[in-house]
Amino acid sequence: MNELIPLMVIVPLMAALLISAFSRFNTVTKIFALVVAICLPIIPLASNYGLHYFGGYEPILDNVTNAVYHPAITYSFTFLQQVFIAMVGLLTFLVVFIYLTKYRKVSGPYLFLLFLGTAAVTAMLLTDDIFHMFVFFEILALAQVGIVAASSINYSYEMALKYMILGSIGSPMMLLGIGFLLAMTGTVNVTDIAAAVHNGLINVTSPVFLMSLALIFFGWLYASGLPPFHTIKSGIYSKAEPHGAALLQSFTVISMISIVLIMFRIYSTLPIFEVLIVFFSILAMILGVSMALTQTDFRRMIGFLAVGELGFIGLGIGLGTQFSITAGLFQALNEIMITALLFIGFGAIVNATNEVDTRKLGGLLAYHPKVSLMLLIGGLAMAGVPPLSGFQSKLMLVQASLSCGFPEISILAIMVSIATFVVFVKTYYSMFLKPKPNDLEVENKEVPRAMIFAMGILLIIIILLGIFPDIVINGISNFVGGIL
Amino acid sequence: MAQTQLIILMTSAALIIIGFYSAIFVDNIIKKIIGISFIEEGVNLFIVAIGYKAGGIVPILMPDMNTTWFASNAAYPLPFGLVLTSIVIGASTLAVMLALVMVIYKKYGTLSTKVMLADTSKQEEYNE
Amino acid sequence: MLELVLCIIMVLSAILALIQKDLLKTAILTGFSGGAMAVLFQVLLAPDVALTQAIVGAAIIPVFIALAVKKTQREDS
Amino acid sequence: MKLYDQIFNVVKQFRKLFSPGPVTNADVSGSITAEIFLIVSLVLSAILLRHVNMLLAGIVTFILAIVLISNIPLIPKFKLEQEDSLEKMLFYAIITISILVAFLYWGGNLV
Repeated sequence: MNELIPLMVIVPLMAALLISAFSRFNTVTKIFALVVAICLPIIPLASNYGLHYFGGYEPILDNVTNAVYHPAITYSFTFLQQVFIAMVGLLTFLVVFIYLTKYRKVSGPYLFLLFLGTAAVTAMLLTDDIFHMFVFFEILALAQVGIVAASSINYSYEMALKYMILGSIGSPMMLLGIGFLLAMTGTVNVTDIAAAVHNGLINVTSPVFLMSLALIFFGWLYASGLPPFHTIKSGIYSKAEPHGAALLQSFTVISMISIVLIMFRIYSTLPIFEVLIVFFSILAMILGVSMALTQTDFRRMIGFLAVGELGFIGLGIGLGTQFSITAGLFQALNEIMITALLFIGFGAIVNATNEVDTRKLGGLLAYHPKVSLMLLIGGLAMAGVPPLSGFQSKLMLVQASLSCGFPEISILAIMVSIATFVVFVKTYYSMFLKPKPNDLEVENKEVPRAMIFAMGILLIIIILLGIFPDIVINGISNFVGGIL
Repeated sequence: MAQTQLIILMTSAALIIIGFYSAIFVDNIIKKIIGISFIEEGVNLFIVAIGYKAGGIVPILMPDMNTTWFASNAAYPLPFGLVLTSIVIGASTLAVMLALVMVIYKKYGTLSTKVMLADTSKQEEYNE
Repeated sequence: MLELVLCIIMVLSAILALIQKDLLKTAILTGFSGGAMAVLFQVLLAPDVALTQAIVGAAIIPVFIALAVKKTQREDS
Repeated sequence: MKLYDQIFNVVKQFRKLFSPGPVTNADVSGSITAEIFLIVSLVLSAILLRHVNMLLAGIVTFILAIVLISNIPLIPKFKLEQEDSLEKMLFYAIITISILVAFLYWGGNLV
């Protein structure tokens, strides 16, 4: 059933176009969006592993040099892609479900943006072609800007414009790096470029190759929101609607790992590559968490926490052994779910009180006990408390850095976990446990059922992965063994 | 004429540097956006210059051409295909940015970046 | 020789566009830069890219900028 | 008593960090935690230099610790540099790309 592989991109893309074209028919749009959203997690689970060549152009074997060339855009679908695409599909389903039940009159353009973003990240994960990835990276940036600008929060347009202006510096730099690689190897297929690098066809110590690393690395920093882009990344999380922010962070995490895996396949022979990744990851952890500690707006605080947690993923990949990369990718999977849970849960609080300042909140435990319990478990999972899934991946990361001979990084990772927990507990205290201020009005006593449902599903997956991590780890470990 | 390629590369470097300069030092938001779009143009020019072949021909295979001669003389067409996509992406990004500027201008009545896109995190929290 | 002239036109019009006080002139000078780039693509053996760039760079982008200037303000103060 | 006064002033300066309104003790304790976390983690990551050179790591860690502790309200300065205005974001982005390119072009083979 390899025909299903391109469908993973085509279905959300076509759905996006159809929804925006026929958004006048409200009920039809709602039903259609829901059906497509249900299909999204099912397609990757039903599909077989394999490769798909667009246009049917099979690889060509050059008899003289015994090298294989890929003339077509290739999609490769393995266990890693399956689990991540299923996860982002599930998240898209939950977000679309929350959106559809929240508003009676749905807006076609907003659903268009959600599906467009999902299609873009799916293509970025699947593709084996570096320029194809760049094109979908730009589409993803446009979709993210649209999701931010569509929210009704103050100053969201300004934040969207800032993100876009920074993006129009970051992505041409990445294109320039791709241009350098193209000039050196004459191809944009990652497998071919990696083969050329590893067979010694191009000089890996030449300044051009190093420059291409620097430029693509800068594009990766922009895509993943590591410093110096951590302020804008947390800003756009805080300016989107909460369910939109839950999807935005999953887009960030997936674009981060898809670009870094491509970079890893090309540049893993250079020692400086791993040094750079570790340096920026440590910087992201320190700056992200220390900024999160001083925030009073809790959406902004979760945004900074999400950026800080990204450092763990980078750390795992930067250490460069099979175990550590597995840990980093598993952490990425966990972070998608946990941060989405936190964004949706705090979104429920915004929905109930219309207030985002922690200093003016308090005593909500009496009003929303279910939400507070789920949020507490989510926060514990983010900080890495057993038996939740965040614990498993962080434990693996600490073990990996110890076995690589970097005990400092282990201590730093544990400290960042503790600081994350402090941030969470501080916010949890001031929102739920502190006595209720007199001027706080709790308007909607009921939290929407869809939000509870979404949080429940995410929570079940978090606990399941925490107890049985081997379901995912073995497959990811095999994948990592393949690219090393 | 390897000189042609050198001139083109220098031009693209100049355009990228103009873009960086305008990103930091130009205050008017529309000019800043135009300046940043010069970065994109410079990169496009660079990628086209990769495919250029001095003394070559346009990479279109006519029926009366010898294939071997064509392969050794035509320019490399893959970068040209990439630039086509990139130009369209750049134009659409520019259009979205200008649209956002128009919306924000209604609120502030000025085009200065220092006023329009200043730090907003302190005002918004307590006054909602 | 042609490419040298075109490159000089491009860089000069880019610099001039950024120092104009009148934003409409900026739009027109951006169009100059885009048009020169289209001819340059033709010189660089890429006629298909040149056609796209001629439409996008010399016509569409200046019109977008001019529209944005019309909706906002013309003077750069 | 000098160090005590300095730390007391730090707590007073935290007030400027927050937007107008009351400053609760949770916020202040969060800021103090951030302050300590920042110093400890920066010093700890400076120790990572020992994989390059042991002596260099010792000197850098020592100097960094002295500089950080003697400048203590660090968080207001850090927060000022990481605010939301476009100018600062663009400035840091362009500084980062310049340093990355220059470092990798001339020193990429040294590591």
